[in-house]
Order: sequence, then C-alpha cells, then structure tokens
Amino acid sequence: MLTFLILLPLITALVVLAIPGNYRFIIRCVALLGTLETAIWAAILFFRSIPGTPDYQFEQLVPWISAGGLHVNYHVGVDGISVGLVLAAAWVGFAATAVSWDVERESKMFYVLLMLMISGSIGAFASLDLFFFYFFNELALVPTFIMIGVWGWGTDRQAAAFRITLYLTLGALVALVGLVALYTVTGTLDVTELQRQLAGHPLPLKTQMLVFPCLLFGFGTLVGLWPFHSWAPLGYASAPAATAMMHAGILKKAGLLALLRVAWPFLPDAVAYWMPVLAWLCLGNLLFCGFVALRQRDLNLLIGNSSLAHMGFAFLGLASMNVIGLTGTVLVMVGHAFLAGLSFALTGWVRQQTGTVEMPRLGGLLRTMPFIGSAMILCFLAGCGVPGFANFAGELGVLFGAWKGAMYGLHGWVLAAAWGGLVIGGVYMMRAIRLVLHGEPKREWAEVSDATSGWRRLPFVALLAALVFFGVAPGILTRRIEPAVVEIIRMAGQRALPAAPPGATAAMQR
Amino acid sequence: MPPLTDLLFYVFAGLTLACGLLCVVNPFSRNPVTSAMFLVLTIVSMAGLFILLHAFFLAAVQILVYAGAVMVLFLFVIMLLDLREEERRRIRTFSLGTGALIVVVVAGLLVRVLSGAVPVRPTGLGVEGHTKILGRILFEQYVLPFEVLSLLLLVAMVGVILLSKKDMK
Amino acid sequence: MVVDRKPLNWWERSYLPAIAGGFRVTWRHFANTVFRRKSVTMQYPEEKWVMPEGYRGAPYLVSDVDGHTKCVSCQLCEFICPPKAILITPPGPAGLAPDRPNAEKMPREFEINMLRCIFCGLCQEVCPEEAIFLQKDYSLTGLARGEMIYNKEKLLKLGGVDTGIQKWKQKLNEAREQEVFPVQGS
Amino acid sequence: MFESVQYWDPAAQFVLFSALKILVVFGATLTFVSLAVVAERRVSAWIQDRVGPNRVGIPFTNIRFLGLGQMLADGLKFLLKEDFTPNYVRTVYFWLAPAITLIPAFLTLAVIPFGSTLGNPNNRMVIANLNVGILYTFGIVSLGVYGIVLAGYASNSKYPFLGGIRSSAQMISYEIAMGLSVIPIFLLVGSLNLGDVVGYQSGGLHTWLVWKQPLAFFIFLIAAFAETNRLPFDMPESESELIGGYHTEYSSMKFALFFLGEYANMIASCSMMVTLFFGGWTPPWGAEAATTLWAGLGHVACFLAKVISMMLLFIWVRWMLPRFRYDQLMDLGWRRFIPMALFNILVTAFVVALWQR
Amino acid sequence: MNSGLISIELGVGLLGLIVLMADLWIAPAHRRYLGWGAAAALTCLLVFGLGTLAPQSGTGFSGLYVVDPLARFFKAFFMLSGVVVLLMTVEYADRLAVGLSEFFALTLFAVTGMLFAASANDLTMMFVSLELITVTFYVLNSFQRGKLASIEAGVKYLILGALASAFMVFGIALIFGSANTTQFPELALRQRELSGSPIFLTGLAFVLAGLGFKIAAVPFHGWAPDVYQGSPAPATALLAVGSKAAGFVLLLRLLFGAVPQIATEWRGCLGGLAVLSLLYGSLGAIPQRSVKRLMGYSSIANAGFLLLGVAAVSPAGSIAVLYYLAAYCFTVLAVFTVLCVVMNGSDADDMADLAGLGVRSPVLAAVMTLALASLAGVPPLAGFIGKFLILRAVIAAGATHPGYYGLAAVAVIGAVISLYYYFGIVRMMYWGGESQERSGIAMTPGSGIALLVCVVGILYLGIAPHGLLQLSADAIAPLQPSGAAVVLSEHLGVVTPGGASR
Amino acid sequence: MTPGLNHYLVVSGLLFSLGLLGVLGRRNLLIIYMGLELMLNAGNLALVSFSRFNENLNGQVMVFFTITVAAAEVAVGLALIVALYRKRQTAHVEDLTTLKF
Repeated sequence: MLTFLILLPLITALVVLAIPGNYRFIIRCVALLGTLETAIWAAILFFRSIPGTPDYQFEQLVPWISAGGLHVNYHVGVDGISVGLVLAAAWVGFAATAVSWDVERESKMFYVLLMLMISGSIGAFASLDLFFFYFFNELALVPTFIMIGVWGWGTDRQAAAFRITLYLTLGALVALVGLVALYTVTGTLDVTELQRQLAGHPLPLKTQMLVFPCLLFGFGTLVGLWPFHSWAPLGYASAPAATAMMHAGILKKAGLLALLRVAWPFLPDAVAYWMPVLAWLCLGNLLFCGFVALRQRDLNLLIGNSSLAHMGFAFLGLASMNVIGLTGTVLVMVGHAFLAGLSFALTGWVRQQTGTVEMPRLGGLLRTMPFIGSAMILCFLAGCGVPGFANFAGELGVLFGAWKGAMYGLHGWVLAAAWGGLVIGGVYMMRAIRLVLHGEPKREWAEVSDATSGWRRLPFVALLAALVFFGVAPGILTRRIEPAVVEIIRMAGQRALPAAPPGATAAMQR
Repeated sequence: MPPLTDLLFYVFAGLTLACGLLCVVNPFSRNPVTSAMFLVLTIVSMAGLFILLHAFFLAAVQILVYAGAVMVLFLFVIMLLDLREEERRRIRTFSLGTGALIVVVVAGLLVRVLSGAVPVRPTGLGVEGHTKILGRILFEQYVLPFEVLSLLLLVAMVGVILLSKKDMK
Repeated sequence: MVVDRKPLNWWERSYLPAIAGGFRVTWRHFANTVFRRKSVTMQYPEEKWVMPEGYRGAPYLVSDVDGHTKCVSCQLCEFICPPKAILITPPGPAGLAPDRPNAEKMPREFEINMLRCIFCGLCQEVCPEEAIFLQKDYSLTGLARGEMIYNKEKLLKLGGVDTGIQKWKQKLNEAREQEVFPVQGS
Repeated sequence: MFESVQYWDPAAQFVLFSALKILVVFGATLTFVSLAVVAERRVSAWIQDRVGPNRVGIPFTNIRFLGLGQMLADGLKFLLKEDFTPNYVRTVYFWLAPAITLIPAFLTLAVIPFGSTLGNPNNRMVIANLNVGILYTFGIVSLGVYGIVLAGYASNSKYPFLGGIRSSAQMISYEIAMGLSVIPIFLLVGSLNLGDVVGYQSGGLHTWLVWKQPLAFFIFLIAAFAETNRLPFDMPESESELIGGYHTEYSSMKFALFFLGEYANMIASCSMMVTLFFGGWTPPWGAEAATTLWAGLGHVACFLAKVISMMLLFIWVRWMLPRFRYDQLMDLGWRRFIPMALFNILVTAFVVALWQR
Repeated sequence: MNSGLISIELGVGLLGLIVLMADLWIAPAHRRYLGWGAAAALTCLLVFGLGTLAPQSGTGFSGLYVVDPLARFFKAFFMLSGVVVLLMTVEYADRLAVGLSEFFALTLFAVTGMLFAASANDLTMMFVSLELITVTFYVLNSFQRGKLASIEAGVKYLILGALASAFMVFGIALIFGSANTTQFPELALRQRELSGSPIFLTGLAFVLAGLGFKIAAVPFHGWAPDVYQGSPAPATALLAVGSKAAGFVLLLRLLFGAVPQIATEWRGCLGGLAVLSLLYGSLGAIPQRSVKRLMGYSSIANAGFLLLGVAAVSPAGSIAVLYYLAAYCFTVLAVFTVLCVVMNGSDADDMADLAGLGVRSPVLAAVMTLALASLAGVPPLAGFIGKFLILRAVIAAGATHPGYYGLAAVAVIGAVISLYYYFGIVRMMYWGGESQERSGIAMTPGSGIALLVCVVGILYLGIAPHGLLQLSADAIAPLQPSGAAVVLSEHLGVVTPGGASR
Repeated sequence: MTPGLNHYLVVSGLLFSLGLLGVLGRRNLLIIYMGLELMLNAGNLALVSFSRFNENLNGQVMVFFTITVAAAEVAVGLALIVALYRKRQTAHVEDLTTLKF
C-alpha cells in the first residue's frame, strides 16, 4: 500500500517522460490524475489506519543490501505520527500539481521533477529504515535545486538555488554522518530494529553525545533551525509556487520527523543535555524570524519567515519532551504542511497574475480577486493560530507542553517569549492582509483575474478544507499520534544515566 | 688484494658523487652538454662500483644501455635543441634554495637511516652476478615482468614515433 | 622525359648479384695490378710519358734558321693572352738592335710568366710571325716565383730553332701565285 | 731472466704479464693502425690499377720496402703540422673529442683472445678474460660514439654538426643490429666469454661459426662497416657532402687521433669477427691451447693473419660500393637487419632447443 | 607455469597488437571502425574472459602474479573502462590528427598494464606494470602534438611521473634490502620484525609516495589539473579512472596485503594525506573555468575520499574504496564522454561552452547532470552509496581513534564544496548565460552506447548496490585482515552481520 | 676501512639526493631529466649492493628492469621534450605556462 503510494508518482513521472514534450495538455492531465489518485489513496490510507496503537501499520520489508557488512532493508510503514504527514504530502502534492497548470517552459521536466518530489517526500515519511529515509529525502530535495534554478522567480534565483543547495546538502551530510555513526554502533538503521535493540540497552553516553549534535544540526538545517535558516526565505521567495509548497510544506517536516523518530527515543541523554540550547535556538526562530517577517516588504519572504517561526513552535514542542508537547508538534507539522502549501499556492497565484509580491505595490486585491483574497485571509488567520484551523490545536499543544516542560528545565523566559512569538505572528499576518488585500485596488492590477473555474479553485479549496477539517476535529489526528508519542517518551525514559532532575521523569511519564 | 678494492671503492664512490654533483649543479658551466657528460662519468663510475659488487653483467649493461644509448640520446637531443639561450637565464635563487633545503633534509634522513644498514644474511662472500644464474632467475622467476617490459618497450617505440614523426598523415 | 627504372626481380633486389659483380670487378683490377703488373701508373721521374704528336705544352719563342729571333714585337700575343702571362717590351725609339739591322722590330724583352700561363695556345694561333710555339714541356719547376718568369733568352733557348715552318717563304709563294691572278679581266 | 720470474709471487706474475700484454697489444695495435693506413692506400691503388705509395723507405737510402716507410712519414706529418684550433669552438670538448674517440677502440681489444698461451697455461693471451666479454665489448663500443658526437658539437659549425648527428644515429642504430646478430653465437656456445667462443671453434675449419651462422656473420659484418663509419656507410664523413664531417675543423695531431681511432676500431671489429666467426687464434686444422712458446707464437700469428685478411676485406669493400644515402642506411639497419637478426635468433633458439632435447 | 592465469592480459595485449597491425591494411577513413572492433573485442574478453577463461584463482609465475577476487574485480573494472574509453575515442577521432589506431592500441596497452597491476603480488611486478601504464600515458597525454597544451600536459606528467618512478625504485630497493624479498605474502609474514627497521619504513614511504602520484593525492598531486586539462579527453578519462584505480588496487594490496600492521600504525599519516587531498582538491576546483581542469581538481578531492577509506584500515574501508571506485568509474566516464561529444566542434573546454546544453541536447545535459550529481554524492546515484560507505568506514574507525571523527567532518565539508562546483557546471548547462550555439548536438552510436553503459551503471550502483557490494566484499577477502585489522574490528565490535551482536 | 653495505648505501642515498636536487633546483627540463636518471641510478646502486650483501640475486634482476624502464622513459621523454621544443622553442619549466587556470 505504502509502496504503491510511493511508486504512483514515480510511475506518473515515467508516463510523463514518455509523452512528447509538446503535448502539454496531456502531460498536465496525466500529472494531475496521478497526483489526484495519490491523494485519494493517501486519504484512504489515513482513514484505514487504526488509531490508538503505537504499532507500525501497512508495514512492508524487502531485503535490499546485505553485503560488505552493510545491512539495509527497504522497510516502510506508518505510525500515527507519519500517517498524517503522508496524507499531507499527497494532498499538498496534488495541490502543487494543480497550481502548476500554467507552467509553460519545459513543463514536462517540471512535472517529472515535481513527481519525484512528491514520491520522495511520501517515501521519506513512510520509510522505517533510516537509510531509505535519507535516500527519499534527498530524492525529494534535489529537484528543488533544479526547479528553483530553472523555473524560479527573480534575478537572484541562482544565488538562492546555490545557497539552498549548499545549506541543505551540508545539513543532509551532517545528518548522514550522525546516522552513519548510529549505524556503526548499532549495526542497523531500521527503526523497528533499533527500537528492539535499544529497548533496555540504551546507547552509551559517548555515542549519544556524538550522534545527537550531528542529527540536530543536520536535520535542523533541513528544517530551518535558527541560525541555519537563511536559505529558507530566500529560497521560497525565488522558488516556483509548487516547489515552495512542497518544500516548505512537506519536505521540512522530514527533518522534524527524523528527529522525533531517532533523536528523541534513542538519544535521550543527549537530548536532555542539548535541551536548553535547542530551546534558545527555537526562540531564535520564533522571535528573530518573527521580527524579520515584520519588516518584510516581499510577501513570499514574509511567508517564508513565518514558516520558520512555525518551525520554531515545532522545535519548542520537541524541546518540551512530553506527550502533549510532542503531540502538539506533530499537529503543528501536519497543520503547517497544509498551511504553507496553501499560502505559497496563493502567493504563487498572486505573483503569476501581478508579476510581483511586493506588498506595498499590491493592495486591494480582495476586490479584484475575491476568491483568492478570501482564501488568503483565511490562510493568514490560520497562520496566526486562530481557533478552528489545524494550527491552533497544534500551537496550543506545544505551549501546554512547554509549560509542562518548564518544570523539567525549560526556562520560563522561553515560554514567555514563545507567547510573544505568537503575538508577533498575529501582527505581521494582519499587516500583510492590510497591505495586500485591503485598501483601494490599484489601477495597474485592474486586469488581474481571480480563480474562477472550479478546477482552478480546487487546490485552494482542498487545502483549506483540510486545514479546517483538522482544525475542527483534531482528535482524528491526535488519536493516532498520541500512542506513538507515548511510545517515544517511553523509549526516551530509559536513560543511560540518571542525570535528570528529580521531577523530570515523572513529568515525562505524565 | 683487498686493500686495492677498498681503495677502488672510495675512488669510484667519490667519482660518482662528485660527477653527480657536477651534473646537477655545476658552478662553472650551465651547459646541458657538460651536465650530460658528467652524468656519463657518473654512470661509468657506477659501473665501477657494480664491478666491485661483483655485478659484472649489470656493469656491462649499465655502460651499454645507459652510457651507450640513453646518454647518447640525451646528447643528441641537447644538440638538436638550441639551448644556448637557456644558459644565460638567471638562476632562481629562491627555488634553488628551497630545493636545496628539501634535499638536505632528504639526504640527512637517508644517510641517517642507511648508515645503520646491516646485511640481512651477513655470512658468506656473496653471490657473483654470473650471467647464467642471472639469466635463469630472469627467465624463470621473473619472466612475467620481463614480458610486460617488452610491451612497455613496444609502447615506448610507438610513442616516440608518434611524437616525433614530422608531419604525419 | 621519365626513364622508368628497370624492375628488379627478387634475386636482384637482394643486391647480392650486384655485390658479387662488384667483387669481381674490383678483384679483376686488383689482380691485374698486382699479379700481371698492368698498373697504369708510371714510375715517373724514372719513366716518362712519351708525348703524342700535337701535344701542347709550354709556349716558347723560336729562332729562325739563322738563329735570329722571329718575333717582331707586334704584341698581338700579349693582347690575346687570356691570363695576361706575356709581357713584351718593344725596342722603342732607341732604334733597332744592332745585330739585326734588317729586322723590323725585334723585342727588347719578352717575358712569359709560366705561373700564369694556361697553355691555351692562343699566342701561337695569333702570331703573324710564327715566332712562338707551344712545345712538349709540361713540367716546369722552379724554386722561386721569380724563376718562373721566363725571359727572352730562356725562352729562345728552350724554343730552339724552327726549321719546319718558314712563314715568309710561304708568303712569297702566295704572292707569286697572286701575280697570275686574273686581275686584268676585272 | 724468464726462469727467475717463475718463482715470483703469482699475483706479481699476474701483474707483470698483464702489463706486458697490455704494452704489447697497445704497441702492436698502434703499429697495425699505421700499417693499415698504408695498406689501405696501397690496396686502394691496386684496385684502381695504380701502384700507390711505394717510395718512402728507409730515409737517406734507396731502400724502399714496399713503401712501408710511408707510415712513419704520415705520422711525422701529423705531428709536425700546425695544430689549429678555430676560435669559435667549444674548447674543452674540442680537445676532449679526439681522445674519447681513440680510447674505446683500444679498450675493446682487451677482451679479445689473440692467442692461446705462450706455453704457460696460466697466462692466457687475453688481457682481461671476462665472463661478460662480449657485453663489455659492446659497452665500450657504444661509448665510441661520444667522441664523434662531441666533435660535431664542439666544432660549432654546420658540417661537423651534421656529421656528428648522423654518426650518432648511425652508430646507435647499427649497434642494435650488431648486438642482435651475435646472440645466436652465444646461444650455440652457451657462454659470453670470448675464450669459450674460440674454444667452441677450435676443432678446425669446419667448426667455425661462420658456417653455422652465415646470416649472423653477414649482419655483423655490415654492422661493423657502419659502426666504423667505413664506406659504404661513411655518411658521417662523406667528403663530397659534408667536407669531412665531424673532423672538418680538426687538424694535425687531433685529426690524427680520429684517424687512429677509426682504424683501431676497424682492427677491433675485425678481431671481433675473427674471434666470433673464424675461430680466433685457432689454425684452420684445429688446435688445442699451445704448450710451447713457438706454438703460442704460431697461434698469435694465425690470429693476426686472420685479422689482416678481414682488414683486407674492409679495404676491398671500400672500393666496391658507392655510398648509401642516409635514409637508405637507416632503412637497411632498422627494417632489414634488425628483423633478420631477430629471425635468426628465433630460428637458432628453436634449433638449439630441439637439439638439446 | 600456469600461463592460463594471464589469458586475459594476453588477450588484451594481443588485441592491441592486432589493432596496431590492422592499421596497415585499413584506409584512414575507416580507422574508427577499428575502435568499434576493439571495443567489441574487449567486451567479449570482458564477458568471456572473466566468465570462462580464467575463472580459477591462483598464484603463478613464482608468486609474482596472483588471480584472486580482488584482481578479478579490478580486471573487470579496467576492461569496462577500456571499452568506454575506446568508444569515446571513436567520438573523439576527428580531433586526433593522426595515429587513431595507435591511440586505440595504446589505450589497450594501458589497460593491459592495469590488468597486470591488478594482479601484481610482488614489488617488481607492481613497478613494471605501473611503468607500463605510466609510459603509455606519457604518450596518450601528449597525443595531440599540434596542441601546446597537450604537449605541456605530457611533459608535466612525464617529469612528475618519472620522479614518482625514481622514488618507487629507491623504495623498492630499500624494501628489498631490508626484507630480502619483494613478494607481498613474504613481506606480510615478516612485517612484525620489519616494522622496526627504519630502512624498511623509509622504503615503504618511498613506494607509497610513488603510488601517491598515481592516485593524485596531495602532495603528489601537482600534475593532475594541468594534465587533465591538456590531455585529449579520452586519455584524461582513462587516466582519471584506470590509472587511479590501478594505484588504489596496488595501495590496497601493499598496505593490507603485505604490511597491515604498519598500515595501522601509519593510519594517521594516511588520514592526513586524505584530508589534505580532499581540501586541496575541493578548494582548488572552485574557481575553475575549464571543465577538464575542474575534473582534475575533483580527481584530487576524490582521491582524498578514497584515501579516507584506506585510512580507515578496516575491511569496511576497503570495501568502500572498491565501491567508490566503481561508482567513480561510471560517473567520470560519463562526464568525459559528454565532454567529448559536446566539445566536438571546439577544442576548448571552457565551462561557457556548455552553456545552453540543456536546450541543445537535453539528453546529454541530463546525463551530465546525473553524473555530476553522482559525483557530488546525491542519492539514489552510485556516488552516494560510495560516499556513504566511506563515511561509514571512517566513522566506524572513529571508535579506535577520535581523530577519525575529524576526518568525517572534513569529508562532509569536502562533499559540500564539491556539490558547489559540480552544480556550477549544471547551472551553466541549464541556465548559464546565452550561448551563441543553438544547434543541436549529434551523437554517434558509439558515445550513445558508452553513455548508456555509464548511466545504467550509475543508476544500478545507486539503486541496487547489493550485487557490487557483495562483489567488493568478496574481493577484499584476499586482503587478510591479519594482525592489526582483526584487532581493530574486534575492538570496534562493529560490522557484524545482523547487527544484533550486542 | 673495508667498505660494507652501509657505505654503498650511503653513496646511493647521497646520489639520490643529488638527483632530487637536480629535479627541484634546476629549471631546464633536460637537466631535470638527468637528475631523475641519477635518482634511478641511486636505486640501482642500492639494489645491487643489497643483492651482493644479502646474497640475493633478485635485486640484480630488478636493476635490469629498472634500466630497461629508464631507457623507455628516456626515449619517450626526450621525444616529448623535442616535440615541446618544436612547438614552443623552449625546454624550460618556467615556460610551461599554457595550462594555468
């Protein structure tokens, strides 16, 4: 089932490759159909997954390498944490394909790359073998560089492409070093195998202290942890809408997922040691990026920075190290997947129509394009964490978690600052709404058109629907997430040395 | 007469080193021909050392191949190229100095290491370089490298022809 | 015109027959010289070459049957001589030689530089008096350059008396024949 | 006097005899060279239906023994002529070159057994009885080219230069053919020692290697012509093109050294050929090592006679063939003789292998 | 004498001779078919030769020559690269003014030398086969006599190559003198006593310096950029792939087959060289404009990566080296084949000439991108697995000495920098400036096949590494992890199958 | 003092260093090449002396190989230098400037 999901975009890519480049319409249709099917199957998968169990579902294991002292298996499966992400990946992937309808230049290659990204991200979320996780992650990352370089916007898109390439490769390699180090000690990269092996036999502290920084900074860079974040806004500003959607919405979550899957359960001592650092760093995301977002003139840069700020919430949740915090984090991840997808889709539409996303140059778009405008308002509201959208539940969870975590070592200032970050988020989102949507419509934008046909509206509607759905009924998600998170906390509980403060264990057990 | 051979060693060794030095850094002449001639002398003195080491065959081969063919080729080329302008070039004191420094280090290392050398099997008088025995070893034990060398010579031949044929085609 | 080379067959192209031929030829000459003493070389100072008739050697002056110089200093030979080897000093206003008052202009001095002379024979050709002849001498030697400039006395001595050709007798005969030349009819 | 020597220390005896041998060989070679010059002139003359120099005999008498006094006269002339060094030459090499030419030629003779013994079996008539005799010879011969190359270079003038270049190329090329041509000999004999080669042929005329290895002899002979820069391969000198080649700028004694070198080389080549192909010092009816002084002298005489015959062949050929063109020479060496020599080696090796089995 | 062992070498050498001879009867216009023929024959030799002719392992020629899985691995490797280079040469034929068939023949001879090197079990054999390779490359590098750059490349390679030979000879002399043998197995038997002999160690260092030249490791790297830039592209390709691999197989044999103990003692030194090579190559490549020169620097950097694998002094490291080399082979051959095709018109190889390749020939551009991505270590391509294996080996060795973590860090930095410059080329191809040339690029079937082979190789090695990994693991079996290596792996407690040994 | 193995080896080591000096210090390609020959010869000397004192003739065989290789290298190398000279009229290392960035 999962393999099918991973393969579906790949097959679509192959089919697209086989179609001559000048049959654009057919290519688009094929790509849309392929991703739509993927999205539908992902939804089916999501709803067929059994809530309330920490076990991996839809597991599949195929031996891949077992030579030369290397043992890697193709092992896929989802638990509560990743099943939502798989759904989000497929869903946003479909939306991204849909909003790319107007890509004219080399559209065939564009779709192929996009399919690769979708396939890679689904694969990354579904992989239970860290080797394959890395593999799929890179498969999804590489097209990013090319897409930004070839189909990107703006004059400095090459610089952006280069910067994103270098940062992300560096991050990936550092993470790889961490994974390899883990592998050399345990002899396996299979998560289930690791769980089995490390149950009761936690890794020695030395190893943990070696592996964790690699993972943290490696995946942190992938996610955009401050201060390794500077590639992100620039990259999103230059990327074509679909790429930005996929990358900001989906790919970043892979890094978080890996941290959650590997670092927290298997390296608890190192996590505990690095916790304060991580907390301060995520403050960097929350406040620094928030302030930067306040000062942006470019809508895309604003959204890019805001997404970094959201990642700050996710990190905060991770740092809290308790069930509610981690659950919140996962909720934020899923919610932000839809949110980022939606916002980049919208700005993509605006940019395509007006040719710019400079906020002072825009204005009054609500009148000229009512549908997009409304969607944008909703989207920005979701971004502020207004109840009713998926993000609200997540952010709430994170803040509660952080509150709890404060007992265990998280600094109170961090908590306060996180609240502040929420406020800042509200401020810049509102500012953006005011600048872009409200006010008198400028004459130069009189010609722009709204998304009128049903087909054109479909991606936006789909993403909004998902946001609202999970906002209204977060329980559907949390029921699946919580058992997995509990399992993680349980693994983390077995620590190599009892260095934690007295109350900590209790707090984590909750 | 052992004293004589000892004396001969010092004579030949001294000649070898002196001529070698004059080959690479001759304070009197920077003419490549002079260098080449001193190299010939070095090689001939080395043949003397070979004879002292009872490697008669190799001494003959050394003279035959090195002095007789290789160095003639050198002279030939030096004469073909008009290198008089080269002689007038300024010596790069810096590079020479750096080179000399490295060389002094290498030489010091080598001399220190090598002066402590002792034979692995120090007994007996040693084996003579009888051509027959040598030939046996060469064609029985080392026949494969020998054949590879023949290929190498073929390659060299083809290469030289390719590189130096006038306008081909 | 292109002359094609004779195509050689296999045996000829090994050049062995040619080499053998070479050996044969050289051996023949060798054997002839060594065994049959048929060398072409003369033991020169001892044996000498017999000059053939008509050989042209060094030019010398000749005297007539009376022992007088036949030369009259006309200087034609001096003029024609390609290497300018002849130097004639005519008698000049001082008058005729006392010993031969009837002669026209006997040279006071007549020199031939034998270092220059090329034995071309033009002087003989041009001499109206038949006073100079190329004779059989070919080996002229001296110990100094000066010696090789032959003066009148030496030339006359070497030249000897010419009895064979008497130019004036010829001229006389020719004149006589001309007297019966049919002039009157003209 | 001789008797007392026998009671000396063996080492001292060895040194004494070696020194004697060296002296004798050196002197004999020098004499031979001058003789060869005269002989060359006379034989040349005879082939050309001339008489040649026959007058110079003993001075101030009428005795002219075949004109052999000419060799003294030649020598005197070389000694007394003005020794002229042009001012544009590279002086050191200019002086060095003639000496370098001469020395290898004499050194080559050291390994040639020019006789068996003089009665005492301990004193073989060879200066150095080396196990690698032939290799030594080739090594030394290969050094001979330096003289010519240096002469061409040092003269700093175009004709000598061309001569030097030609010569070095020619000598290197033909050395290969020469070296390859003698390998079958050693395949047959089984030793590189020239004494053993002679021993192999000591059974008489029919055992001479020239019958077994005519091709080798042929190649060796022609290569020897080339190595000694003799006609028809005297490209390096070729008077008509290079006005004398590498020794154009030389005069007097320095020229004489070149001259000596050339003839000494010729003698060395002839001795090599005699040793390798014509039984060395053995008379045509075969012989063992001499046990008496007179037999020993007879063997030396036999050797000399053979060498002289070979020299005559050299002189003879000189008047027989025209000079080759340079490319023809190279073509002949590389594309005819080297393959032929290789073929000869293969065939001989095959036969020897079969025969030994 | 079991001359059946060398049947492959004989075959390839004879093939070279045949090509050389066939030249006499083939019109100049048809000479390129000779390349086809040679490639086909080499393929046959590769398939049948390794399949049937010499399947047996064994030692021959009085121990100088050994056929074992390691040798067979590298033989296949060399022959494969030979086939691709021959096909590449056919593409390149127009730019070789003359001597096309000689180029084929010399390529084959170089391959023969490599084949011998793969089986060398003795210092003499090693020296001789390396010299065969080196001398052949003197000629191949300077093959375009009309181009000053080519000749200069040849001269530089010549001087440094001869220097390396001199070091190697002296080193062999010292090893021979102190050990009284030149055979690897005997050295291995005596290594314990030899490791105390300064003469032996000096000799070993000298020999390693000679090998360092072959693999273009700092500080013996000086020739690489110049030679890569100046030489004809096929020669460069063979140099980059074959010569380097030959150096590495000998390095592995010498270090792990003969003197594992000393190798362990010297691992710090090896690691240092690896780091220097990596950093030098990576940093040097950044400002390059010439693609071939860039590949030269990249080759230094890759030598650094490979040396990391060697420095790990473990079976895992050796496996990684083998795998990395295989991946590197396909990748570099692909790059040079594309260069050959693209640069057909112009002889320059400036990066600007690649501008617009994405438009002119999407296929070539895609292959080039694939190859460069593989070089940069992007999954799921061959290069990634190689880098992964190297990293694994290094990090695993970190348990014995923390310095290895530093090596891993340097490896990461090197990889990132390499990504930067490789993607510089990719950028140039897809959106680099305006190229005057808009015309499409024709590709001959030869280079098509070559590219196909390379692409398949890159993808196969990336996606299904199991087979080759198994092969590599088998191949390093003869490098007995005797002495130190065993101790090392015990100490690590790693790389035990199943991973559940704790 | 009777010269032993170490005497010969020191000579060869010094010769090697001299050759290296020629390679590093000189700028004329031909002389550099001669320096290389010196280094190879130093190796030969070491091999022969080891071979004598260790009573192992294999070293001499190796010398044979070395000499052959050196001859081949010299042939190719000189041909290359001549080709360079034809093209560039120099045999000087400093003039090899075509391949710089």
